Amino acid sequence: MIMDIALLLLVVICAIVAIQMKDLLSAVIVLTVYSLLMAVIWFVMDAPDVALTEAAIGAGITTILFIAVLSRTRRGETEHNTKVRRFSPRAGLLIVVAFGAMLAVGTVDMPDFGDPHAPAHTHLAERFVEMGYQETASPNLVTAILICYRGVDTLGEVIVVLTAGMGVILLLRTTSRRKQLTNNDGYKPIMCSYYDRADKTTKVVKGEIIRKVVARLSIPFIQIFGLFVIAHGKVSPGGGFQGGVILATSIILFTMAFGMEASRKRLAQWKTDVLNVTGALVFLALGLVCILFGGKFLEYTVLPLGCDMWTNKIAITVAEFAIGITVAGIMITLFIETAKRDDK
Amino acid sequence: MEIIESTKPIYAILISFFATFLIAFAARSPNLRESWTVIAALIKFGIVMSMLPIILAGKTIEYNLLTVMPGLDIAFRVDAFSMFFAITASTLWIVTAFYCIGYMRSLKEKHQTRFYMCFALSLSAALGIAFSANLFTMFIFYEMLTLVTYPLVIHSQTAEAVKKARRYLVYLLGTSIVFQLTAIVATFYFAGTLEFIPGGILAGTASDMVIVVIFILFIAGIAKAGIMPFHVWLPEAMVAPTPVSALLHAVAVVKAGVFIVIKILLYVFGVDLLAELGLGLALAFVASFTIIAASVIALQKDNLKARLAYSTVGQLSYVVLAVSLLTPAAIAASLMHIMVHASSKITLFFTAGAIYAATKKKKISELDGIGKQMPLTMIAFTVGALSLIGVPLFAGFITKWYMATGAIEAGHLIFVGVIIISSMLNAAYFLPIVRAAFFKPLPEGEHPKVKELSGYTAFTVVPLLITAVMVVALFFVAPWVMVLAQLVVASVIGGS
Amino acid sequence: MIANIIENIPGLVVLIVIIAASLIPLVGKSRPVLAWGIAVIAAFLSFIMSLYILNVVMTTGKIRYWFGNWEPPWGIEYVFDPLSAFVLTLVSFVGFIVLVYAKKSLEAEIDPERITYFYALYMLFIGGLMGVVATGDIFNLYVFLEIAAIAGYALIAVGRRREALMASFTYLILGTIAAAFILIGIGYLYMATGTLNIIDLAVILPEIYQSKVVLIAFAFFTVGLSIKIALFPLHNWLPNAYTYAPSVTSIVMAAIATKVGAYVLIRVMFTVFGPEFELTVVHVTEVFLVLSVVAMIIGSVLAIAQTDIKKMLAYSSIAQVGYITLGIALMNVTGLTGSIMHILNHAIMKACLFMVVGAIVYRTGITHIHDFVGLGKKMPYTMAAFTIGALSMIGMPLTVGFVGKWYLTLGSLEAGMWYIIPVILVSSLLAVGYLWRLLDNIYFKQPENASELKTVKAKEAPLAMLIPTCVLALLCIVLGTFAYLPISIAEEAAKVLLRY
Amino acid sequence: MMEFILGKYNYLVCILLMMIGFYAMIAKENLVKKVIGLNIFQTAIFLFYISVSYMEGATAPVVWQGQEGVLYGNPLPHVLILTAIVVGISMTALALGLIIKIYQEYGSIEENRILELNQLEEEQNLKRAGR
Repeated sequence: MIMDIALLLLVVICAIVAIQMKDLLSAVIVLTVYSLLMAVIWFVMDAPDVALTEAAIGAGITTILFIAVLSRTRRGETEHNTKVRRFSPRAGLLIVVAFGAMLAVGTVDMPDFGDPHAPAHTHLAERFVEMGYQETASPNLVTAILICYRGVDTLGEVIVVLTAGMGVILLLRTTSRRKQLTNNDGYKPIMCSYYDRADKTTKVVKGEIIRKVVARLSIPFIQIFGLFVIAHGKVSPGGGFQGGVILATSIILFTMAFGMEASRKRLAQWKTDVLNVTGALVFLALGLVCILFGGKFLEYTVLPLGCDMWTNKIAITVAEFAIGITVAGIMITLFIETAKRDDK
Repeated sequence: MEIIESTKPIYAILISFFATFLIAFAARSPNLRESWTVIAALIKFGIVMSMLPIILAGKTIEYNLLTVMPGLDIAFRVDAFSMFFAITASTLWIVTAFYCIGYMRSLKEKHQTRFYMCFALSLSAALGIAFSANLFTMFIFYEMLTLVTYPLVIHSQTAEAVKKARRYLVYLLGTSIVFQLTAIVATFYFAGTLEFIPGGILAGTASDMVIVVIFILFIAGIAKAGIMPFHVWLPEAMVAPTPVSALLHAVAVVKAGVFIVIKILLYVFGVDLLAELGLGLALAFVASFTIIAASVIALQKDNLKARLAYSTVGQLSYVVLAVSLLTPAAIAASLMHIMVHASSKITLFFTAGAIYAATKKKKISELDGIGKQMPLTMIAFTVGALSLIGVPLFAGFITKWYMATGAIEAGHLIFVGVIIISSMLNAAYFLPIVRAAFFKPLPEGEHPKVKELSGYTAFTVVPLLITAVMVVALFFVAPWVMVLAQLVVASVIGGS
Repeated sequence: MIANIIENIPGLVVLIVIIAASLIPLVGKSRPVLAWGIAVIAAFLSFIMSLYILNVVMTTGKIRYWFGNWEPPWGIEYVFDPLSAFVLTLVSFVGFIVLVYAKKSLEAEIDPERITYFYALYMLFIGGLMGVVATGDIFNLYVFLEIAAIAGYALIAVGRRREALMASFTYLILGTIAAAFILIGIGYLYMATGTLNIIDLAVILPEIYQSKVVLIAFAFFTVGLSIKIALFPLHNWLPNAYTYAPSVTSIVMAAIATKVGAYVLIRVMFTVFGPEFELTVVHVTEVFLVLSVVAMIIGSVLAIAQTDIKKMLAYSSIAQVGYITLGIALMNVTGLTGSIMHILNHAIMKACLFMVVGAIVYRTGITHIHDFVGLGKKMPYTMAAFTIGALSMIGMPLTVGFVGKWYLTLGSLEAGMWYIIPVILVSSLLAVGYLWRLLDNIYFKQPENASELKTVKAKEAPLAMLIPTCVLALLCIVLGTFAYLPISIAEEAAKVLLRY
Repeated sequence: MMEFILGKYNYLVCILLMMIGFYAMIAKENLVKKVIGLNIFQTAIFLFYISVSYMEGATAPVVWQGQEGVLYGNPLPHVLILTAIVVGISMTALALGLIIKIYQEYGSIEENRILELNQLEEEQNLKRAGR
């Protein structure tokens, strides 16, 4: 209890600091801490799947993307005395207080925190907990719901990621004109991406060897771990999303160590483009095959793969890998598109 | 009453609609284009007249075209009342079609194809109003009439025309959307139907207060009838070419307005309801005020078309005044006046246009001695003016006579006074023109010989002679017209 | 086999669009025209399927499609009642017809290298919206709403001018706030009921109407959705987003994005919480009434003040949204029918108008209304379509715009709120004001200086753009003249929603 | 009162975090700050869902085969939040992509400055058109 409250307090402090820091890079780092603490809290609250995802996505990928963006824009937050003023902070405060007050009013009638008899636990959840394993052959109930009961949600989720990836490609992958801009916010300008330094430097920079060696050594293990997380999604916390992100991380690490060009040589742009949609298409195909065998979309049990148990196991694995492929592809794409150096 | 189902009214409406396309395709060859107009006008007249015997036999023609929404039909019904308006409009279109040729060609106007197209369309709309069997159908054609006359008003496309046309639109569309549509919705809500039924549909459906409000909304919503203070658009619309002013703003559009007012008074509210609530009397006073005020304003106008326009405002209110007296004679007079005023006023407008086409004169003060240059034209003008003043031997006398009778019947002698005063005012603004034209010398330097009957000018003069003859003829055929009027009166006042 | 597929049409109608979207980057990599081909075929099939669904729903009643054959509320289902079938058909139709139009327009407005991904995102946008309409699960609704939203932000951001980026960002921030509010609402509802299925919620909620959790959930749903549909005063994102987006994006956004938002609002208010809730517990209808009225007037007045045609149409959208919410606030069948009819009207009419704008931009590149002088002669058919669209917006009888307004006015009378009528009509009048100025410029105004005329080189829009525009214009008239069919569906939908 | 706070402290902290994130989204001028606010806001909502799913004395919802009588936590909100986290990163990624483009075009990531530039441009355009 005390531990919980202390963690929560820490999270609140992190949030306040993150939005109040003038140095954006520091703010982003604090945000990362915030996300990691959040993951810890969730782990404590018996939500290991979510904690793992938050650690991988919220603290990992998000931070990387933020830093990529800062390196291409600027580090500082500056005040401008401009004629246009859209929104005064005081009005913002007023709205936020009203917003908080409303939410707080709602808490009055809420069941107490942790109450096992709350409606949330007694209606739908009961069947998931009691029958989930029998009906889906997946001991991890989160995966059971994710892939089976609410398979369409998960498909939608894959599509959301795909949409974001395509959106970023649409925005950033052009050869149209770009302006060279100067920074004047008091911080040292960062002329090229942090992640891009490797192929820019010709002489050996201090510590570079270490980076490269560490990367070389760890990348295979990261990848194997990613695949493991995907494949074991149905028995232990983890699954396509988390595993996909971990796979993507290995590529991101490679890029950081060896530079964008080297990375692109190994994994060409068209390959990630194909990866992006492959996962989604496999998932969709899985659903459509069920229709062909006379069932509903995503009704795995109609597939002629032996007993229901095995059919479900195989289908869940396929679905997890499909998710993993798209997530990995998109995360790599997001990273590369945001972190690549501006053409001069 | 026997009902005959027939598509004739639809053909009558559609003929000019189809003519629009023919006119558009014949844009390159003016002669073909104008032939289409004339042919369409003749066919339309033929169809309308072919329905006359049926109506005179006491039957009605009905046709339900389609149901747009539950309760809202596009339906047509031809009865004696519709025929008043339909005959007037379709007859005068033929004459105007010839007149247009003369006027537009002698002035070498631009955009003539558009002009003829919109003209044909506005005739469709006018007949649509005449034949509509319910408020919804009527509203559709009312709006259509506004929209298709808009290009005619803005025709010259000068800054002034654009400004005035926009005001024209705002007045007509604005009042119809804000007031008339509200009234229609309310009628539908309370009465459950929008059908025109002799004797009215609103009686007993809502409280008196609501009915009064609906009444006011209707009257305010039909700006085309030109009742003050919703008359402003009418003089402004005179920026249009004269044929437009003649047929539309003296006949089709404004007559559509008063036609609708009468229709709503008699077929939506019903004579009894109006009498019970005293609404007829109230409207009569508003109309009287309009008559007098418009005549006084007309006196001050030097622009001939402007004077005619204000005269129109006044004359329209005669129709409204007569019907709001709610007695058989007065209602008959009001129906009759639709025809009388149409033929008289179109003659006057034709003259104004003919003078402008031949001499480019617009103002009354420039008309000294014009009778020597254009004697035929000015004789026709005199005929029209005398008719509107109400001199015997001319059609206008008949209506004023019946109107006065009606006022006495209703026991409101004050309206007899209004009629007399306004007749004097009419005389005061028409006769000086006649006097100046015939008895004042021409200004120096002007040649007394203008070729009145040569070239395209002839096309402008002959039609106005024809309408002048009509004005005289109406006086003599009045008894037959009255037969038709009696049919209407009988249906709305239950045989009295 | 065929029977199988037909049985699965309620699911496939959305999925086929998403499948196409996923295929497009593979197939259209080198040749955008292939991407376009796939998109058009998928959108067309989806439209046909939605017509089939509409037909089935109207003849045999509600369709419930269980994904994975998991029975609701445990699994996710698609539910088609008259309203969702109706809106689905509308969305898929507009999605298809805009796609036909898009080919030429995009060639003129988007970098060639971007076109393939533009189509992919376009399909995701449409698919997302269709998913929102189809789904019977409230969290699934959120997911699809976000698919559409994210695709929408990207589609806006690729506009020709740099303002598009900021417009997109502002929209993203506000849209995310809206989505977060909806997510909070879902969380509160789940906490109070333990379920996510809409039908299940509708059963459980009446027992706990008095709970503050439910109340707050409702508040957050309505505020979030009000942002999504740009209800005054939460409309700030809309004008810039519509103005600076590429024409194709403006068309779909204006035509169906806010309409789907309105659909969700209706669904949440009437199906999830139920009309009883609004009438007895929250009395939110008064608030909606006031906001709608203000939106109708302010939107139109601001539209009059604009000189950029896209901005003008955008502000008019804000006014039109007011009509839709007005019908919702009236809480009677007639009013709600009017609201649904206005959704139809606004979708078709706005799509038509924005298509005309796209055609003008394609031929001349101008959007400033003073530059439009002489267009009536140069692009007669396009401008005729514009005129019809404008008449429908004003609400002339025999156009579909009249139908909605008729029902709204009748509904106000039925609700005893006669004072709403003048507002509806004055707002129409203001629409006359801003549209007529435009029509005057197009048809009647004389150029002051012939050399400054920006429309000299203009000519009729290419057929690929003209045909969709004219089809929509014709629909404005056909659906307004033979209004019986759409009205019967809308009325049925309204009755179902109000539980008659 | 104390009891109320003790019973619901977790929800109250969620609300506080939401307020902080929301405030940053609407009141901060810096675009990156807005996106940071967006992240905080969303994560706070996730925390709320997870709090809803929490059950006193339960264990993570992974079935232990062969063991009876284990109380498992409620897995449904976890699934929802998995989805929502992915939606969150998608939104963040797109927002960051937009920020990069905005910086390339405007040279600033301060909202007010950008809006001012827009306005200036608008005025210049009008002047050029002579209106």
